[in-house]
Amino acid sequence: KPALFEWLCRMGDSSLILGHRVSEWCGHSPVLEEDIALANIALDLIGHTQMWLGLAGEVEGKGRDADALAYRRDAADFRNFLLVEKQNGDIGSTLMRQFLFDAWHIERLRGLKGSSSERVAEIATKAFKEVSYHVDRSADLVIRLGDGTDESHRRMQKALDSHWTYANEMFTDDGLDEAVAEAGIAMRPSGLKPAWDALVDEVLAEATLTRPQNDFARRGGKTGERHTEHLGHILAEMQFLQRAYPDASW
Amino acid sequence: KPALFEWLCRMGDSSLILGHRVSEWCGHSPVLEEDIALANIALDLIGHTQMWLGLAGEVEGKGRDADALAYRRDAADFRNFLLVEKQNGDIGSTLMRQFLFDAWHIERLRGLKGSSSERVAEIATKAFKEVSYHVDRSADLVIRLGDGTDESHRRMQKALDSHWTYANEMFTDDGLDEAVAEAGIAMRPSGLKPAWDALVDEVLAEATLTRPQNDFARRGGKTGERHTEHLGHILAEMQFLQRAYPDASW
Amino acid sequence: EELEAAFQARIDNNERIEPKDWMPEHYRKTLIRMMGQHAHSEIVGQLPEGNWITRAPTLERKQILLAKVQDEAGHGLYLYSAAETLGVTRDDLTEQLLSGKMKYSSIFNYPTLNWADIGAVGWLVDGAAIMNQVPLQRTSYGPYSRAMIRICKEESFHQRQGFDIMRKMANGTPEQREMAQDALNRFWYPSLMMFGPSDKESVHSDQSMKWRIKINTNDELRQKFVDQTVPQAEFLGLSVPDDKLAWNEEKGGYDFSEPDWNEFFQVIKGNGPCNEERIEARRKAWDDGAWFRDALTAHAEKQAQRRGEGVLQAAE
Amino acid sequence: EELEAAFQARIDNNERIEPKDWMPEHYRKTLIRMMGQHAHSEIVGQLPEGNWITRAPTLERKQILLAKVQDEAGHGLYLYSAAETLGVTRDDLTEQLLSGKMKYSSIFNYPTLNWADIGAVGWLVDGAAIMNQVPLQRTSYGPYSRAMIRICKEESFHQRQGFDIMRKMANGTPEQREMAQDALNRFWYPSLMMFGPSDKESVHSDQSMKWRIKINTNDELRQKFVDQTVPQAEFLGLSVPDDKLAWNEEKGGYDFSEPDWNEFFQVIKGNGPCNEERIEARRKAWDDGAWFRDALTAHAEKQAQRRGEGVLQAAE
Repeated sequence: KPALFEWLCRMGDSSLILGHRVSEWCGHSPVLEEDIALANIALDLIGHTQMWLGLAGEVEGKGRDADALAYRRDAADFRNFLLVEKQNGDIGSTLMRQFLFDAWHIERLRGLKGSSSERVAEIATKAFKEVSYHVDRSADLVIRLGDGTDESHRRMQKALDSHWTYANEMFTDDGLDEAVAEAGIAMRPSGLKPAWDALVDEVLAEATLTRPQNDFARRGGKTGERHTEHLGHILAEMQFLQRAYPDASW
Repeated sequence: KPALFEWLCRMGDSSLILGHRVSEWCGHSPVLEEDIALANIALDLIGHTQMWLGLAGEVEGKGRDADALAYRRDAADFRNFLLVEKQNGDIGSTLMRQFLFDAWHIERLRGLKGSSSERVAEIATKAFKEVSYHVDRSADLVIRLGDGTDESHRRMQKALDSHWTYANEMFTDDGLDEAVAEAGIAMRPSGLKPAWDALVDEVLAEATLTRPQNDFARRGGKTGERHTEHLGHILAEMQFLQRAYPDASW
Repeated sequence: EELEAAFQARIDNNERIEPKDWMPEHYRKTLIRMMGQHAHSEIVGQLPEGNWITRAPTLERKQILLAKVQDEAGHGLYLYSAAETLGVTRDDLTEQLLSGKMKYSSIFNYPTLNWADIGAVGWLVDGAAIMNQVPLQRTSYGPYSRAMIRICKEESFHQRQGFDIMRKMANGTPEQREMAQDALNRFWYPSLMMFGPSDKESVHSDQSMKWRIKINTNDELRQKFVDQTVPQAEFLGLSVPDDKLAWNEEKGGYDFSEPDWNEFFQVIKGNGPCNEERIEARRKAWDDGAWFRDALTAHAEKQAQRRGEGVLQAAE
Repeated sequence: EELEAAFQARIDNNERIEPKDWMPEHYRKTLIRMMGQHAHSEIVGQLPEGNWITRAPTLERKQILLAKVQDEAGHGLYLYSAAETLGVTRDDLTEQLLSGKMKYSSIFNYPTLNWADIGAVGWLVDGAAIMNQVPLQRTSYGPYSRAMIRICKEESFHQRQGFDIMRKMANGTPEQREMAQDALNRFWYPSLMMFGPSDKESVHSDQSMKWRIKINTNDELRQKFVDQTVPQAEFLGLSVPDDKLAWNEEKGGYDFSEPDWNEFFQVIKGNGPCNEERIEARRKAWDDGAWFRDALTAHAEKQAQRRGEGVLQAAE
């Protein structure tokens, strides 16, 4: 069923690309504890990718496994949110992006635990525990950095403003979401908004940060219609070995 | 003849990788005049690459053309100097790298104009004019930036110190150089040193910069035995399309 | 009043206005805005194409693209120089770009996502630019007119190169063909937007046309562009992403759908796909380059002083 | 004098020295140097492997590598904590790393250039590290000994993973096989260097062995490593890049060529292939992260103050 295939790619691709971005920090973060935590989050996200894309490959039934989907598609076939392609920026920008995504991710997975698809529910249940930890952690750091020094406050507000219209893409509905919702597989993205708003508002308030008023949603990531220029560069790096040595196994 | 093939790759690969690095500046340099000049230098270097690697492919006689050599070899088969792989750093670092390379390049080409290989002499003659302009320009900028402000002096000295042991690789001789020298194709690299020293000393003196005393030469680029970690990243980007779409023509 | 009448008479008489000539302040300001925006567009326009230089698929394509981006920087230089004849400096104009006071063509807020985009930028974006610029060769302000003459020559060369990439892609492997179609899909409407909103809504048009710093209406040029481009798309075997596209025998041109002007105004407002990246890239180039520019100035001053001392010594 | 004799007696009696125990100043200093260098090595050691995380060839390999690099950061944390029991702070040690006052294992100044290098680092570098570290589980300083016990467990896991990559590469396509051989060629001698110069030339050895913060001599360990590794290379079908390598029945071990100690000293001096990049990367992480660390401190202070005010208000 192609709608489900594509929907699973949306889940898997966002995990994959965010995992890639987060992994760029390895060995470069401001404190050892962050090196450890960021590597751990990247590890979890790549784990989720394997499950989502693995299932996508099965659903598609053309013999592509998770690796084939991750390493042999070009940018136009990716279905991740634009938010996760954004460059890391400073660690504050990375953590703000993480929080906005985690707050969506936890709600998304919470709903999927009751999916009509057993397989989807199973994956969601496994991922939920890890993502609970992700969101606790990123929320905590957003609060501490927002309500830290003037400098950190300024950086976090700037990151929030910069990510905001990207985050809005996570709540856009389209025909594919409609089809998947009608099949009882997953809630419409717009339905995740109230819980997300509540958590985000609470955290931003404690972080002394101002929620941006811009409701404009950047689009084109989850539909694949218009990614950012970053995705191609990410894939060139990520896929090099599989592209250069198509006959090898690793 | 394999020695000549590899020697031609040394010439072509250094041009290719330096051209790549310089082209990264397009649209990002400090003044419009630099955008223009850097694009122009990159353009020249890619032109030289076509000639050197084109001849290398002919000499090899296995049907590989310049594009096949540029786009379908992995890092270990590249024969460029380590110097040209170095990251751009600030514009001062880029210009210092350019000057140290240009000062070698012009002497190299001057000698090659009298090569026993007509084809080599022909390429050298064509490239010589362009490189004369490159070295005039980079020498002039090294002087102006070295003898500019305290800040620019500091940056240029730092760049010089950082590039120095890399530059020394350009004058290391090995068996391959020996073979090519004996065939009258090209002078031994060590033979280029006196003229390089003279020019570099003159320019550094006018730039009020101090020549580093470190005679240590980093090795492994022109032999391919040990490149830097940068080369793999350069190639992942550069070769993406040819790797991802091996059957396409462009 | 009298001066203005004489000025208008010169323009109506097809004379060129030169820097030293008297001109109305509003004419001068309007020209600075136009030429500045045009120059900025050339500069920012380096970025979407520059994005593919390091990934160009052959050495020859890399050379062509480098040469093109170099030309664009060159056009920026002509245009800033022409604008400087009106009493602004290039640095002023740059500051205004970076602060958001001056705009650049919103087309450059769209990303280049596959190699065919480099073809589409040449074919459609340069095509639309030429359509806008050809009449400006006859614009009333001399320096601007002369800059446009040089620029148009190079642009039409770029357009041919872009079309050549598209042809190669459209006749290539299935994947290449898909990229070509995808590029056309994404660049079609943004290219139509390059002519600006419909004349009914365009603010500056009337006076500018009187002064001959604008020659044709936006709608005229857009129609002309569509009429020229549709047969080229057909030649490539690509479909223009417009269900309503149809030849209208009566008007002797195509009927076509308007672009989404809401999107256009969002892009202008800053919500385009790449606004933030583009300005950030230019700001970074400018800020990171401050020490470089300062050093060149300092060196020039030292040199001037040394020459001065030399002259003094010689005189002693 | 007396204290020192008692201290030595405890060591000779195989007792563990604990942080609160009396110890000679030189013992303390030597341990700080050793543990600090060891911790720094774990931290800097993230970089050559981190270089391939974004390019790992499958999702599973990417996970394994991420987990490994995460473990290394964890080892760094254990070791800094253990060193802190001797009265230095982690920040002090970091400053000494960045200023060049303290070193890290020079093996990490070698680049990772193909995917097999990730295998070779696990197989050879972790292999050599384990060889060095296993005896240190019995070292006289308690916190160090306990840290080593935890670390050794994980390291041997890493070594198996590295060997698994090598096996896959050595049994793969001709290109993969070439990469595997190339990796072995480049990492063989640097791995031998990891045991330090020959005992005749090693500065700190005697006293350290007496204090049991060094258990075996460099040459012993190097021999053991060669004897263990050569059969593994044979199993992989790869050739150790040493013409002189030969089984010596008499000594019951291999004869082998010494590494180029001149290269070793150049690397220590800063002329290794990646010294500058490694320290730059760590310095950048440290400097760019200053605002982050400051913010966390500031927030903690605010929180403490708020708690204090809360207590006060509750008391009123």
